Amino acid sequence: MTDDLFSLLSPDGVLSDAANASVDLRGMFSDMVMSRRVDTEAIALQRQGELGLWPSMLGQEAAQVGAGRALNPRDVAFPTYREHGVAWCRGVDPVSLLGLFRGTTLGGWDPTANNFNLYTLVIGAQTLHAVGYAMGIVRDGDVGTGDPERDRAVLVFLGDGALSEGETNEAFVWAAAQNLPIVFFCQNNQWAISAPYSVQSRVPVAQRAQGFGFRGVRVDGNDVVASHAVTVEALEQARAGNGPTLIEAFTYRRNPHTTSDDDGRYREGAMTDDWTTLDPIERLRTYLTTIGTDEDFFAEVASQETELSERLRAGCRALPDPEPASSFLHTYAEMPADLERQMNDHLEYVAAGEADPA
Amino acid sequence: MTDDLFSLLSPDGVLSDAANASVDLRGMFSDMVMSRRVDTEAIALQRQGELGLWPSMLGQEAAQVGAGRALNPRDVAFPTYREHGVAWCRGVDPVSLLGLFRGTTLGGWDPTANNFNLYTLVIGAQTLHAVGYAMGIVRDGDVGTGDPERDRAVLVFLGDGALSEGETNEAFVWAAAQNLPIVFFCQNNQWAISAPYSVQSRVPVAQRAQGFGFRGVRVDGNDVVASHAVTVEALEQARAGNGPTLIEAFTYRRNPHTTSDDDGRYREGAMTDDWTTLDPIERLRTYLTTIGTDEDFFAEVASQETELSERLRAGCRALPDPEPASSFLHTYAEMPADLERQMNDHLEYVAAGEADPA
Amino acid sequence: MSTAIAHALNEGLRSVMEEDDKVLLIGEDIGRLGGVFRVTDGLQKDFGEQRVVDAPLGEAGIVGSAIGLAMAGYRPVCEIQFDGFVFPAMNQIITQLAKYRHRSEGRVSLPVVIRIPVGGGIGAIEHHSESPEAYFAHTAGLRVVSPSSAQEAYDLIRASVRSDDPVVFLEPKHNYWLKGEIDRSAAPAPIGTAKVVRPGDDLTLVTYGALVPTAVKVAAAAAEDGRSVEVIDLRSLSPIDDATIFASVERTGRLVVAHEASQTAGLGSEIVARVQDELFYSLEAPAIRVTGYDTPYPPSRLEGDWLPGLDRILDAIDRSFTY
Amino acid sequence: MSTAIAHALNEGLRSVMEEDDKVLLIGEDIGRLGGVFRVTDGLQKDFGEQRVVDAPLGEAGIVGSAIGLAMAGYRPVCEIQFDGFVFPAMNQIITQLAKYRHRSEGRVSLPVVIRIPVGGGIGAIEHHSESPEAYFAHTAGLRVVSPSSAQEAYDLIRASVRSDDPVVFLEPKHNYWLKGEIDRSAAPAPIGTAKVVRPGDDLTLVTYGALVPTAVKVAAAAAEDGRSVEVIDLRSLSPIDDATIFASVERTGRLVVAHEASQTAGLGSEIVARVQDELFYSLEAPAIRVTGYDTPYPPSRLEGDWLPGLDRILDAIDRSFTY
Ligand SMILES: Cc1ncc(C[n+]2csc(CCOP(=O)(O)OP(=O)(O)O)c2C)c(N)n1
Ligand SMILES: Cc1ncc(C[n+]2csc(CCOP(=O)(O)OP(=O)(O)O)c2C)c(N)n1
Ligand SMILES: [Mg+2]
Ligand SMILES: [Mg+2]
Repeated sequence: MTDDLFSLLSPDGVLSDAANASVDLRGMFSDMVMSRRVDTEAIALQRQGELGLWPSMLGQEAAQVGAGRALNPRDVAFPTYREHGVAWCRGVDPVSLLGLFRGTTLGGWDPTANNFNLYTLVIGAQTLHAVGYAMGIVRDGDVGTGDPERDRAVLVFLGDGALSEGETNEAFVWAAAQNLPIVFFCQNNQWAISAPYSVQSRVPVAQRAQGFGFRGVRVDGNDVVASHAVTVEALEQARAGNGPTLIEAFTYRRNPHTTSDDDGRYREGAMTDDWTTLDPIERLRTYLTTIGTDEDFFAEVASQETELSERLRAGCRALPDPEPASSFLHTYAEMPADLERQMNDHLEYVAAGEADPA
Repeated sequence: MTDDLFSLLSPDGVLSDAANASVDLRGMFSDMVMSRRVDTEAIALQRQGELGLWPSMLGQEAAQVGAGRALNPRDVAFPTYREHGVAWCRGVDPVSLLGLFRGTTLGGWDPTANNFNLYTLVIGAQTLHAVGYAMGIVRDGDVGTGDPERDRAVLVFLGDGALSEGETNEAFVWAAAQNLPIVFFCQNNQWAISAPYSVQSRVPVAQRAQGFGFRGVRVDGNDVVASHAVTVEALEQARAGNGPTLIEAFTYRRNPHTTSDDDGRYREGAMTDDWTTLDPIERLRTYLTTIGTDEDFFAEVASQETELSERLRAGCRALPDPEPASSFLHTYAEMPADLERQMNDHLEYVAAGEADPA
Repeated sequence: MSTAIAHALNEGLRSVMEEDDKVLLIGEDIGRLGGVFRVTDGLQKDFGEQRVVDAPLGEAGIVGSAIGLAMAGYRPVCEIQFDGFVFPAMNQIITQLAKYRHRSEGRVSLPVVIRIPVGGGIGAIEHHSESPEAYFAHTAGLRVVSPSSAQEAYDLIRASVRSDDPVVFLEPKHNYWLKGEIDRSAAPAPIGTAKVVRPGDDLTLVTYGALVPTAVKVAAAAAEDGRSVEVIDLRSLSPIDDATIFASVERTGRLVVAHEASQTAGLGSEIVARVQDELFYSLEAPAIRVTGYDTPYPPSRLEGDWLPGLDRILDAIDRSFTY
Repeated sequence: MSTAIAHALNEGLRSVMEEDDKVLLIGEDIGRLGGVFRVTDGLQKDFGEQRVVDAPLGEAGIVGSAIGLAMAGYRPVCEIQFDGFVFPAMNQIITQLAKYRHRSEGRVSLPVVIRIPVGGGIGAIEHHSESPEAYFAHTAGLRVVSPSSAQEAYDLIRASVRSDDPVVFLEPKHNYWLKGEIDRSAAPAPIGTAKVVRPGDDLTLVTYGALVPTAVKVAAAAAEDGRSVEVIDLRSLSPIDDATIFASVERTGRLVVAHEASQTAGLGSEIVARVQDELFYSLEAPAIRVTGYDTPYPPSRLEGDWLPGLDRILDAIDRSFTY
């Protein structure tokens, strides 16, 4: 299943001449390292009981950073729950990613501040929101104008498992029929919890697009340069009014599904080991070293990592508990009378300190 | 969109040498005529107020009879609400098709008696039932044994509009991933009520299958011989364990969506007229005449038609009203106490003759 | 000039579309056909295909894309063709639309309206006569409203489109052609309130949608027996306007609630439960529900008997007075 | 040897699979992983991939294919991974599974079980703590059951698989590891009945699922105040076993119903509505509901306060006695 993958940076760190010379490889390296650090710290915080759960992105940094860096500021991203690397590229404060998994919030950031939507936990649901947003872009007239300050597109993330949900396929129908400015970026990490991709399909993810009449592209998801290049291209097509693309970034989920998962029950360590040797960060490090990148650069990244770690640990513990009233306040734009009564009852309980269930 | 249609009987009634010589063309002709007569009578009954509604199949006789006659008795068919021609081929009493549209029943026949399931009104829902049934066939071991008395398959019908429902696409996922003995037979009659196919997709129906990794076939749906041939072939593949096929029978809904619909609001008569000249029955009549078929045959069919008409008219009026208790009796296998109380209340009302709402 | 409910909705939609070009409509067959009930008749012609969108045949897609459009600053009004076809959209409605404001801690409003023709009594086939309101009313974060007259239809659709909350808008299809005068200048009641349709002193009859005209007839019939029945049109099925109901029952001491939906876990039970709790000492009789039975909707030949109507409601009133 | 609820379910499933080779399981991650709660642990190993099917990631597909399998003579048991993920299957459940017997005039039975871990209090992320029972209870044609102990779990899952009706089987995930003795030889109670878990004379406390152990604690605490509380475990959430509830409230004159689901159009309202109608003269106080609030389920840091617990139920009991 890997023959036809588009790649630019080979597993042993050789960069193809076809790669765009102007690409910021150091920036990509730094983003991958930093987002991996977010991931590692979050796992540690979970082990320490500071988070209830964490879905690790280990091994998927290239796909995410490649895609994330392809976005223009005006483009809008719709993540699943695993796009910590994309969040990083969008400039979302990584501390705010932790609240959802700490139980202090169900969201955690302002989706309009960085054009990075909230994490969606219901598999596939966000693909339709992305479609709707793309319909909005069309209606705003911000597609195919040729004006780079104006044209926009939507980049929506999904997993290989999500390809089986009806809603995802409806998103394909709408995107294709209306030729929307949208790119579907599927990280085929080969697992949906314990289900290998063969449970979902016998043909590559990207092939799905053909059936709906739009472009499908397969890329080596552990190759940040290639992941970036195909996403740049697909987003350009989308902004230009040339319709959707489905990108399959072929990669591997090296950690269990989440910190609650026990992947020893359903897969052999050997395959995970194989993919460890295909590490996306090491690949780029090799290349950067080969071309003689200054040790100072790596040292600088390392020191930023340390700083980030500290900020995450402190930030996590400092995340404020939500106000007892908050669910009541945010259910409706204006609080209905009966709900206000319920809230007041509730606040009395909380004030009396006797609300904890047995 | 019609270039690549498989055809055997041309619009002007010429039969290709490639047609299977043993095919029962007279039987096909008769089935098409008779099922059209069911349709015509039902429309008349609706006009007379005997039916609330009728979804006409006019123009789709070849697709339906071609597919219907391809079934072995042990195969199972899952229709939409328009497969009157398939019902005919399966031997379902056409009078029983009327109850649903008369309001005397929501079903009307025993789905196990003829391996012809109940009509499904929720677009796409039956595709998953068909998938499940095919999974049952696999578990029964009745696929790929090579024993023609044993191997079975499922034939599920759907419209072009149904291609946009999530559930239909989930059915494709399951059928493909599990290589099920199922054939999806889509009558692309080019309309979903008022929506032309372009609202759903820019590429042919059959292409959808490719995206999921199984066979897609396009056939001239007004050519009964070709429709039959591709369905026979697809069912054989399915029974042999070679997995699913999506057949697109390209045809045209010549009547409004149902008797309640006013198609003058959304389409020009001209296109309907064009398709009238492509009439599937006339095509086969021309061929049968060309090869010198006895006038007696046509006379015999005509007299069966008359008989059928009478039977339908009388049968429709004789359809018994359901018992007032029936909904209560059929909600659960065993009636819960509270429902029994509700039923008794209800029956008292009905007996008192005062239940009609204002 | 008197206007039918279907036309009042059409007019109401047209007026908000004129006032706010972010309002757009999405649904199956709503464009050239004007919807199977013609509620959107002529709107695509006048506002174009970008604002009146003939959707692919997928309800999840309709509601899901409306959510995305709302995120992009639009105010989409979805049409679900019939009550029985809303269920493919349930995931988007319950897990996304209803919860997004809460999830985003109030940062994101989703002003989406979902119009659904509901209710029975029109001699239709399966899935075309159902009353799914309880599913929505049980879902916090949604507003659920239903008009009962042309005036309410005009006012409520306008108010719903303007609401920053998602609104499930249930249209009593049995009464689409019921006519009434519309005052287009009056300030509409804020969404969320019930309305006393006919005042009375002896018993409170609460209902909504297509049963409101029936309830008024019931009250007239009861008046002949010397019983003064106050009829309340809920209008807002969720949240429920307790204050109006409580004030009435406190005076009358008796309550009957009627709806077409099945009884179990329906809105009638909710209202009864609230009233008996709040007004335990005021109630002179048990609060009585007159509802559809706990069966699937029957074949149309049986619907006349299955649906709660004049006689069953009158009998419930009689029963109330036996206490 | 005492058994946890999760293991009792596993045992119960194993036993029916051994007894009837038409029983099969379908769900996400139920095979090699044994389900995220390990309820199906070891079953794929022992019964093979044809009988324990790791499903593609689509809930409509899970329920829809189960319907087809049932038509083909199988008895499929579906697993929905979490409460919040059942909604993509709603169309198949409501328009097909619940209605097929009715549609076919009793000719077709669909013996499908849909297992769903439900309820909160486990510190989970969104969609993993909900209580969707009212959606199912409002849907005629479904049976809805929920066990509260290992014995009930073992008995009910077996009875549900044997039922010729579709059963929505709600597993109280908070108590999966609650242990109890199981008698495997006793004839299980027929599906559809409630159970008096602790007898009492002064007030009837009705609940189900994860709140049953809480209710027993409540009764113990109330006993210290000299109040004798009868605890009823509904077990069958639909149909409701009125007889058991009525008999109790007729004696006690007081009723409190508790559940985690939101109040509006929840099961509590239904039970209250029934009781006040049947036992108007017996009730000495309003029937009181103690439920989740009418908001979406909150972030887990707030769930302890949001969920109805010991104190809120005790307070409701106190309130009942103020009448
Ligand atoms: C509708 C729905 N069903 C089930 C789940 C439970 N679930 C959470 S993640 C997951 C697997 C997702 O796999 P994939 O789409 O490949 O994404 P990945 O986790 O690999 O990034 C499942 C089944 C869910 N979140 N939503
Ligand atoms: C889930 C659902 N949504 C909407 C409808 C209303 N509806 C009935 S038929 C129809 C069009 C179906 O078109 P197609 O699948 O092409 O079948 P055809 O009627 O052309 O045979 C629609 C939208 C429905 N029955 N089910
Ligand atoms: Mg995956
Ligand atoms: Mg069609």
